[in-house]
Amino acid sequence: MSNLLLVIFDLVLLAGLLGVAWRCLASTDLFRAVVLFITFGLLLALAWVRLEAPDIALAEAAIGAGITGALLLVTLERLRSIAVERRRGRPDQPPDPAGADALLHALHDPPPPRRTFVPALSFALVVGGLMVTALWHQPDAVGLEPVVDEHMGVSGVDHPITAVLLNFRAYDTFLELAIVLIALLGAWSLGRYDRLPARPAPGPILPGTLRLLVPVAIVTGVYILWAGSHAPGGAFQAGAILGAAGILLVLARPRDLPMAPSTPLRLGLTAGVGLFLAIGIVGLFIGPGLLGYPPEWAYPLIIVIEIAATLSIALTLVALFIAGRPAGDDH
Amino acid sequence: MEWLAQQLAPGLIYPTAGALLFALGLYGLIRRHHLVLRILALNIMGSGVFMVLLGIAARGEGAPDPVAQALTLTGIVVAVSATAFALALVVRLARITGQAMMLPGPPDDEAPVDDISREEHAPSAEYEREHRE
Amino acid sequence: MNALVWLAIPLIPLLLAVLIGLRPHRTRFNRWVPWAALPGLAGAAFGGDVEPAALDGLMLNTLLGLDPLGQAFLALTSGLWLAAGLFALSDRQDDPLRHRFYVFWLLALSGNLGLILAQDALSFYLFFSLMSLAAYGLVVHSNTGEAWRAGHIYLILAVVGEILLFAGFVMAIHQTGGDTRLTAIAEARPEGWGLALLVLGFGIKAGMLPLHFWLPLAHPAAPVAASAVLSGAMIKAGVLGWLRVLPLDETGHVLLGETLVLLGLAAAFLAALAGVLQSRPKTILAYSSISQMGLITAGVGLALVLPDLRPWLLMAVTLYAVHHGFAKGALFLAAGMTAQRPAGGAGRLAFFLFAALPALALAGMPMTSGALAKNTLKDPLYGADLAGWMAYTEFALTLAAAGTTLLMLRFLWCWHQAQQDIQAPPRADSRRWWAWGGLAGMSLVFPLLGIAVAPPEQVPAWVVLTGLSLVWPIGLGLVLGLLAWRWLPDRNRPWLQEGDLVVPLEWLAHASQRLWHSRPALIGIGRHPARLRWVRYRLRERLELAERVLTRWETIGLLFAAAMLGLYLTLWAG
Amino acid sequence: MSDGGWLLLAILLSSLGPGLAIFFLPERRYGLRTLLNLGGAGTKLVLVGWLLLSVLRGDEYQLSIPLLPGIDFVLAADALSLLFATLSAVLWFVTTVYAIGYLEGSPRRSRFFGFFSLCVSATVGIALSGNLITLLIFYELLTLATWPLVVHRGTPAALRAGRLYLGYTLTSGLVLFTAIVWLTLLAGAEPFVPGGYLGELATTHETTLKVLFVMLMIGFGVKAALVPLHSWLPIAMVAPAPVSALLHAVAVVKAGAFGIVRVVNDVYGAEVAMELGLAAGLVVIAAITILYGSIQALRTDDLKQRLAFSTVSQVSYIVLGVALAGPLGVIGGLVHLVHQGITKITLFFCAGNFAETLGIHKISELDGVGRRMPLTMLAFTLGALGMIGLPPLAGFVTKWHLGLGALEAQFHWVLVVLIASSLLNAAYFLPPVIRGWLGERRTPWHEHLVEHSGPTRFETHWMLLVPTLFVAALSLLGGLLAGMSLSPLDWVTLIVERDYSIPGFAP
Amino acid sequence: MSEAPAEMLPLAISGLVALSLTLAILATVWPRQAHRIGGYGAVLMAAAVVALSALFVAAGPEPESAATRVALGGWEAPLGVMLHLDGLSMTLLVLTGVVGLATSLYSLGYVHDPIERRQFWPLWLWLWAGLNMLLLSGDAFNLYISLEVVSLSAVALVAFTGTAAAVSGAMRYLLVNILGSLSFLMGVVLLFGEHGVLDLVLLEARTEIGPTERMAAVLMTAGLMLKAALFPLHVWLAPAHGSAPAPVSAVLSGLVVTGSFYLILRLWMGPFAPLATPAFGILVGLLGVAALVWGSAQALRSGRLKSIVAYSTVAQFGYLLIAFPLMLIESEAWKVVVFFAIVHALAKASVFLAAGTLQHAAGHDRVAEMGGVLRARGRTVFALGLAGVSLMGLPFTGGFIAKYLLLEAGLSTILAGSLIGVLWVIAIAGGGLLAAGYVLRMVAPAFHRGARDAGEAVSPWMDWVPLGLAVVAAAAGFAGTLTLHTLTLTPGAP
Repeated sequence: MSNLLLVIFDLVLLAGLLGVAWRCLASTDLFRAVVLFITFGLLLALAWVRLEAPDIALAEAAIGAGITGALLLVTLERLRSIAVERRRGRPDQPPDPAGADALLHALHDPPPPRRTFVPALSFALVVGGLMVTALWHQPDAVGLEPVVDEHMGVSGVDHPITAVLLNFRAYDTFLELAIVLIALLGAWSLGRYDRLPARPAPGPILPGTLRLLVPVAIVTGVYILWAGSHAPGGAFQAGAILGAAGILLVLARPRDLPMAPSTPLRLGLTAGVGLFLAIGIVGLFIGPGLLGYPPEWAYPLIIVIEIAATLSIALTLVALFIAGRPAGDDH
Repeated sequence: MEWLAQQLAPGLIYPTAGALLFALGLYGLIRRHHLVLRILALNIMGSGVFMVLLGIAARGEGAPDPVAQALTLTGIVVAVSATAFALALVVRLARITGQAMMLPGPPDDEAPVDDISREEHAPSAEYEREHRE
Repeated sequence: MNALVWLAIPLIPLLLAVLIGLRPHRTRFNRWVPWAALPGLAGAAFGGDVEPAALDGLMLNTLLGLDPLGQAFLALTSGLWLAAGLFALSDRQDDPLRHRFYVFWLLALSGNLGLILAQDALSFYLFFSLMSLAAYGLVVHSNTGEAWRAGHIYLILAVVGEILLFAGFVMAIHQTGGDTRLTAIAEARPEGWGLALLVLGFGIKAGMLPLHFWLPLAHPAAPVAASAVLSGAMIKAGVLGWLRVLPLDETGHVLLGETLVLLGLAAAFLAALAGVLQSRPKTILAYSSISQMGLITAGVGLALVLPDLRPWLLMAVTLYAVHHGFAKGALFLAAGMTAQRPAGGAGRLAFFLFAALPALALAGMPMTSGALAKNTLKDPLYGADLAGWMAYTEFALTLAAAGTTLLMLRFLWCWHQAQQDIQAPPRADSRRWWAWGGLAGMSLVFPLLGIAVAPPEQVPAWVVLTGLSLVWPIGLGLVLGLLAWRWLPDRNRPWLQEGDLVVPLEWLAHASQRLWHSRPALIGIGRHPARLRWVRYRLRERLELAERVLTRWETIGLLFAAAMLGLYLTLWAG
Repeated sequence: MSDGGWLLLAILLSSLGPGLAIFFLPERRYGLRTLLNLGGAGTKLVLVGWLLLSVLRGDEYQLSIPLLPGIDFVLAADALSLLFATLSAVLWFVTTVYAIGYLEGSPRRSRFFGFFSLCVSATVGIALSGNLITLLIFYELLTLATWPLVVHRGTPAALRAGRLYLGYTLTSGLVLFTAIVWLTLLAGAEPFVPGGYLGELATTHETTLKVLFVMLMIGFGVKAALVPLHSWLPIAMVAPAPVSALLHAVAVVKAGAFGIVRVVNDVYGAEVAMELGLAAGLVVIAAITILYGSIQALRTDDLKQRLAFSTVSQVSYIVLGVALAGPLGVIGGLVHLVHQGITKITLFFCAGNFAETLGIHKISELDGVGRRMPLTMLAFTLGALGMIGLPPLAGFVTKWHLGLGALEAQFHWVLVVLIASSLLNAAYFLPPVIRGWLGERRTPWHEHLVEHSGPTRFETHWMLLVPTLFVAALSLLGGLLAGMSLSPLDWVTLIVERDYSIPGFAP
Repeated sequence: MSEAPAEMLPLAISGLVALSLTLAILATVWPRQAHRIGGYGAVLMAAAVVALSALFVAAGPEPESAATRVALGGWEAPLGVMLHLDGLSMTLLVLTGVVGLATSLYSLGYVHDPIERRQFWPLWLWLWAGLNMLLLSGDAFNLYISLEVVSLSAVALVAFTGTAAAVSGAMRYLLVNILGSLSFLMGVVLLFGEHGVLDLVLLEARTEIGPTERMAAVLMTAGLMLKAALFPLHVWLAPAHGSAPAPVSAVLSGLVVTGSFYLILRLWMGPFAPLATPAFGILVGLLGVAALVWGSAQALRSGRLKSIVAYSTVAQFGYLLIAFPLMLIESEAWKVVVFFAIVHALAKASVFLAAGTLQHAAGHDRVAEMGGVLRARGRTVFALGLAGVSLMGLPFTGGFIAKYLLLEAGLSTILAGSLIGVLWVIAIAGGGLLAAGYVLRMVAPAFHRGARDAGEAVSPWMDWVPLGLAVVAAAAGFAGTLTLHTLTLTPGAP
């Protein structure tokens, strides 16, 4: 019986997911699309819980819905300020042709032309259909779970996902950290940071919540980092939470960001990747291989790497939110 | 009913929904013009792929496959970094061309080509002044 | 050593030509020009006993040497070139381009001497073409419109002749299996196309009937000394070629013989008729050369038809050639001497005598070289049994003498007319007189010399320098001359254009050229640059548009999906 | 690097080395550039001479570098390759002297001489190549090296000519490339063997070999200027005189002819070519080209155009000779390879002299040139008479052997073609000679050379005159001393004797 | 001694990966010294690659002894990530080493502004590290991650100049890359769903013909075709490469696009080998011919030097597509395709670098107005010409040998009886002609008559590196046997 209830819950959840996604993509107003996308993220977290993947649900909520949502909102804000700036037009230049409705144009995407509707829909459905048929023909339960259990003893941690992430497939995680770093380098190469257009509303609400939320965020972040070794959690989720706290701080003081000194900032950013590689190279010589830990030293090394990773991820996410290289970096 | 319940096991519904999400994302990607919407479509396609992966992980009775879940976590982080970089690029494009739309057409032959190797950057102070105008 | 001797004869004039060519301003060498023929004369005199020289290195192993036949021709050629050379020296005294004349003169001389000595086909062909091309320089020397036209036609025929000769030699030597000696060619009896080409090649040079029309044009245009040599010596090269190459052995070649006899006789009569209708002295002499060469051709033809009389007839042909050479040379020089007509009686008598003597010799006056030549040619015919029309050849030969006499009368009259308008006689130029006198004298001296030098057993035939068959044609000629003189009203206008056959041919050539130029200009698919550029611009425009459509974002998306479906379909369909 | 390979490499490098060095030489280093040029040419001459003597003594020279598994880059020196190599070496030395004189004071000479040496290395490479692939490599390198020389002047006309030249040669290069790959697939990367190395293939792959032969002929035919593929040659005459002299009269055109000789003699073999009826086809094409070239030459008034068209027809003599496939015909063809080279380069040098000294480009402007420049006119006359095929000169020897070869191979109509072409040759070569000697000049000469580089001791700059006279003398001696040993004819007889292995064969 | 190199190999492979990552991280940490790290690092990296290749070739004639698989962290196949080195990846690693070294040296001269240097070098070293990892990785998901590293850094480098054309090109390139990666990932997920394994070698053992494999193959191939700009999906390449800085365009056209093609080849020789059907081969071949014609037509049309070269990449990749049907019939042909890709990468990189020098000197890269600079800069034009000759496939260059092998493969398919082979041969031969067309467009102005102005001063690196690389591209002609021998050391390949 409970199985039936679960099935109904699944169907409702998936229907809701698909509906939200469809509305999000079909909306002409960008703000509305972003809000719908954030709800889609949260529903997705629910789905991951349903699929018995709490870590992923946590990550999805923190990163998928939180960080991505924040990034999207700040981008819309920036697009609006660019449009306003252009609409005011510099005195010496002719008014921008988009002129009057520049504001509208910036955050409004007219419904697409009819002619691409039929081919796009038909192609998408056929591709989807082919994938569904492929999935339906697949045998069930063929995963690597037994292999992982077998090696858990040696991995140095109790939580299987953290073991896979930081020991068995350490190389993927390392590269993942590298990708985040590269994304930041790419964002920085585009240009100097620009003032965040949003100005904090005067009044006590924001400072008050800030004083409440930031310590709570830091405590939960550290807890999740620690719990990662034996329970759902880990570097990425902790990094995301601390990053969210950082973003809150940045939002509170948009005008004059402190002139972050370039070297310590860079060290912080590359701490995770650098340490990971250093330990990996040591593992190459005295351990079982590149990015491998000698069994007895596995646990402490993983913890050290997790801490460095959390620090780097948090800093990187905040920097990505600012999306401009600090002035200090240029001389 | 039992057969139906067995058929609608999570290991099968979620991958199917994931495939549909992938297709929906592809459709949205093809149709919509605004860059932010396209980035959203790509994210939705990504979520679709992760749903298929996690669906596969949850198949069978025992505990879900940790490797698949680890891969999904990695995928999510990669997706967010790609999205962040894409949004930064969109803002840069908007600042230069005034609109967040893709410029169709091959590099038009008359476009001014400023070659960075010739560029001598203004010292930071001047950049600041120019920026704050 | 003997190689050096044989080589020296053609090389000395060649070296002299090079010397004069390189130093045109210095006239020091001009004086040596006539004497370049002297080694040839010496060779003719003593060459009998020097055996032929084979030079392998030179030009695919050339072979130089002298046989009795060659000796006679060499004597004629060098003697005539010597005399004409002397005459030319003074004739060209004040000509600004004389060094150019001397260069061509010496080249032609070396070619002429060389081809007589050559015993193998290649060197023969070398000297033959050298002589023909150099003669062109002499023909166009006076640089008048008429000279260019004559030169043009001469060159075309000379080149055609050479190339036909080349082809003939190739086919003949192919038949001999690679042996390039002329004797080998003759022994291998060339036949079919090879033989025809050889006969034609030499025929053009010898003025054979259908291809003779370059002669009456070239002679009046060329300077006097040049036409003397051209008509006297160069034409003989054709005959020498025939004698060397044709299958003159025991079996002979009846068909070829008969055609040659027919052509010879036709040439003799028709040329005489055409000559009489002319008014310029040198043209008349040209036509008389054609008619005399016709007789020689007939002689060669008879040698082919009657193989057993071959030695005798060849002797006759050689004698006739030498006689005609000297006589015609003298007559041409006479045509050149009009300006030297002395005022006084004795001088005037000698002047007229030197002109009349060779004319009479040509006509076959007894006791002259003409008589000797004609008798030796006709004597063997009496006994020979010739079938069909050939039987009348002997009569035709004698009748030809009448034609020649008539021609000579016409020449003397026109020559006399040409002297009327010359007033004050300049001072006598000894060199020209010597040259002219020498040649004129030869027509008398030659028969005596011939008897003295000829081998004893043939002496009886020599004695007959007289005979009725010599006299009656001359009488007939005189009678006809008188009749013509009285009846025909004006004697100075030429009745027939010079170079008879050439006139229609030239008209034909010009007409075809006009036709070729006026053909509708091919609708050229030439490049219309403007249109080409416009098409390229449109293409560039359309390509850019296509690329712009392709780059639109939804196209990329659609193409991506389409590619996926295409791949799936082909994989699935298999 | 098997025995003696270093000598072959030295010959190749003797022009490649200086060439590359000259590229990087600044324009004003006149002395060094001339030294490099002449030094390179001199060493090549000496080395080729040494090779000539040792090959005469009979020892073998071979060099092979593996390019691909089973296919290697082979240089070999057999009698035929030496013939072409000697010709190239001698004429390169002469043309270098001529080019130095001709390009006195003109811009971009380093670039010119750089590519010039590259061309000659390619030509010698073609001569010395041991198998079809090496031949193809040098053949394509020749195309690349000659293009910059054709467009040296940089005028739009030169560039159009360059484009056309590349269009023709590259397309044919591709056809040739495909054919050679196909042939290597079938018969393997065999070295050249007199009498052909197809062996039993001729019986099994009848039609394929025919198709391959046609493709090979198209490939080589463009450079050998066979009729439908010849129209780049007259247009490429826009290049400076030394280029049209050495390259378009000798190196490039000969490369094509040499390729055809190699294919017919050393790949297919005469018997197989006859058997498959390919030789007959080639004879027809060669004959058509001979006549067409001569007729076209008759119609143009421009001197270099006329010489170009005459090259088109003269090269086909070589093809005709080889296609006759009899010993005499092949001798005629191969000896013409040398004679045409010498005679044609004389004519082009004279044309270059007239253009450079008096600015004469048209035949109608040639009146009375004999008096102003007697030596050059004498050389021109020797060249012209040689082309017509008059006895003392080299041209005669060729026509003589071709005639005999034609009869020997029962192609009687070929003799008619030879006659017709000789007539046409006379028709378009005699008028300029006659104008030169016998015409007289009404207006005074436009002293082009004297204007921009001062009066000259002889009739023109000595560096222009001496090579012309030297080459004219060669063409005269080539014919006059044809019987001597080590003359081109004698060497060719040696080649044919070895190829056709007819003991004691005497032409 | 023969087995010592085999032992050294795992250590050497891990060492190479570690070295490339260390360099990237060091450059990110000390941006001010980034260019020095980059310069010396490039030399170090090239030396390491050459040493590795020496070890690899010495390791043995038989493929099995040479090809090595390194378990990262000591965890064997199904669990951990395996690095896989065999003939195919070794040769491409050497190629990446050579082109990477040349581009680094060139960038020392090209990017001389202190601020830009700090941004450029870290991204470039990450890109290089990503390429090395892509070539070495033997795990499907790891391939996805490496592809992401390469794509992100490549996009950042394309957007480097900051002009409108560059940023919009980079945007389009980023979207294309993400779409391609997601499609690739979906394929990997499907395969994981079917077989539960991620390692390529294990996958190859398990795959059989079924809907999943077919859909996975389609998804992965389409994704990689998008990244490798193969014909219908090529449109992003010209704007991106045309407006990127010269060293970046050289690497993109040379290595990144070739890397994606390497992946397609690896998949279709490994896991998806049984799936290939003749119809599939013919479709891909036709796409190749269309690429050849379309790319060449666009190259002949476009007016800017860099976009000509970019379109020439699209055209030359047509050859690689044509090689697919050849591989189906003539199984040996895969070595020919790889050799062609190597030679093309060398030549294309050299042409782009030369184009960069000319653009720097002239201030613009409109071909019509570059006559003066082309005439003045003989050395660079010679490099452009020499590399162009290699693109055309004319002698004394690698291109010639590559075209020889391609033609040989094409002709042997005809001999084996496939009639469509004639179309492939004509396309291969004709391609050279079209290449001649657009190379001539670039080189011909140098021979026009007219003034010569050398334009801006150019650093010695920018003057000599293109020529050096062009000479290496030409010398590849003589390295034919060595390369093919190394390629044969690929176990499992026909």
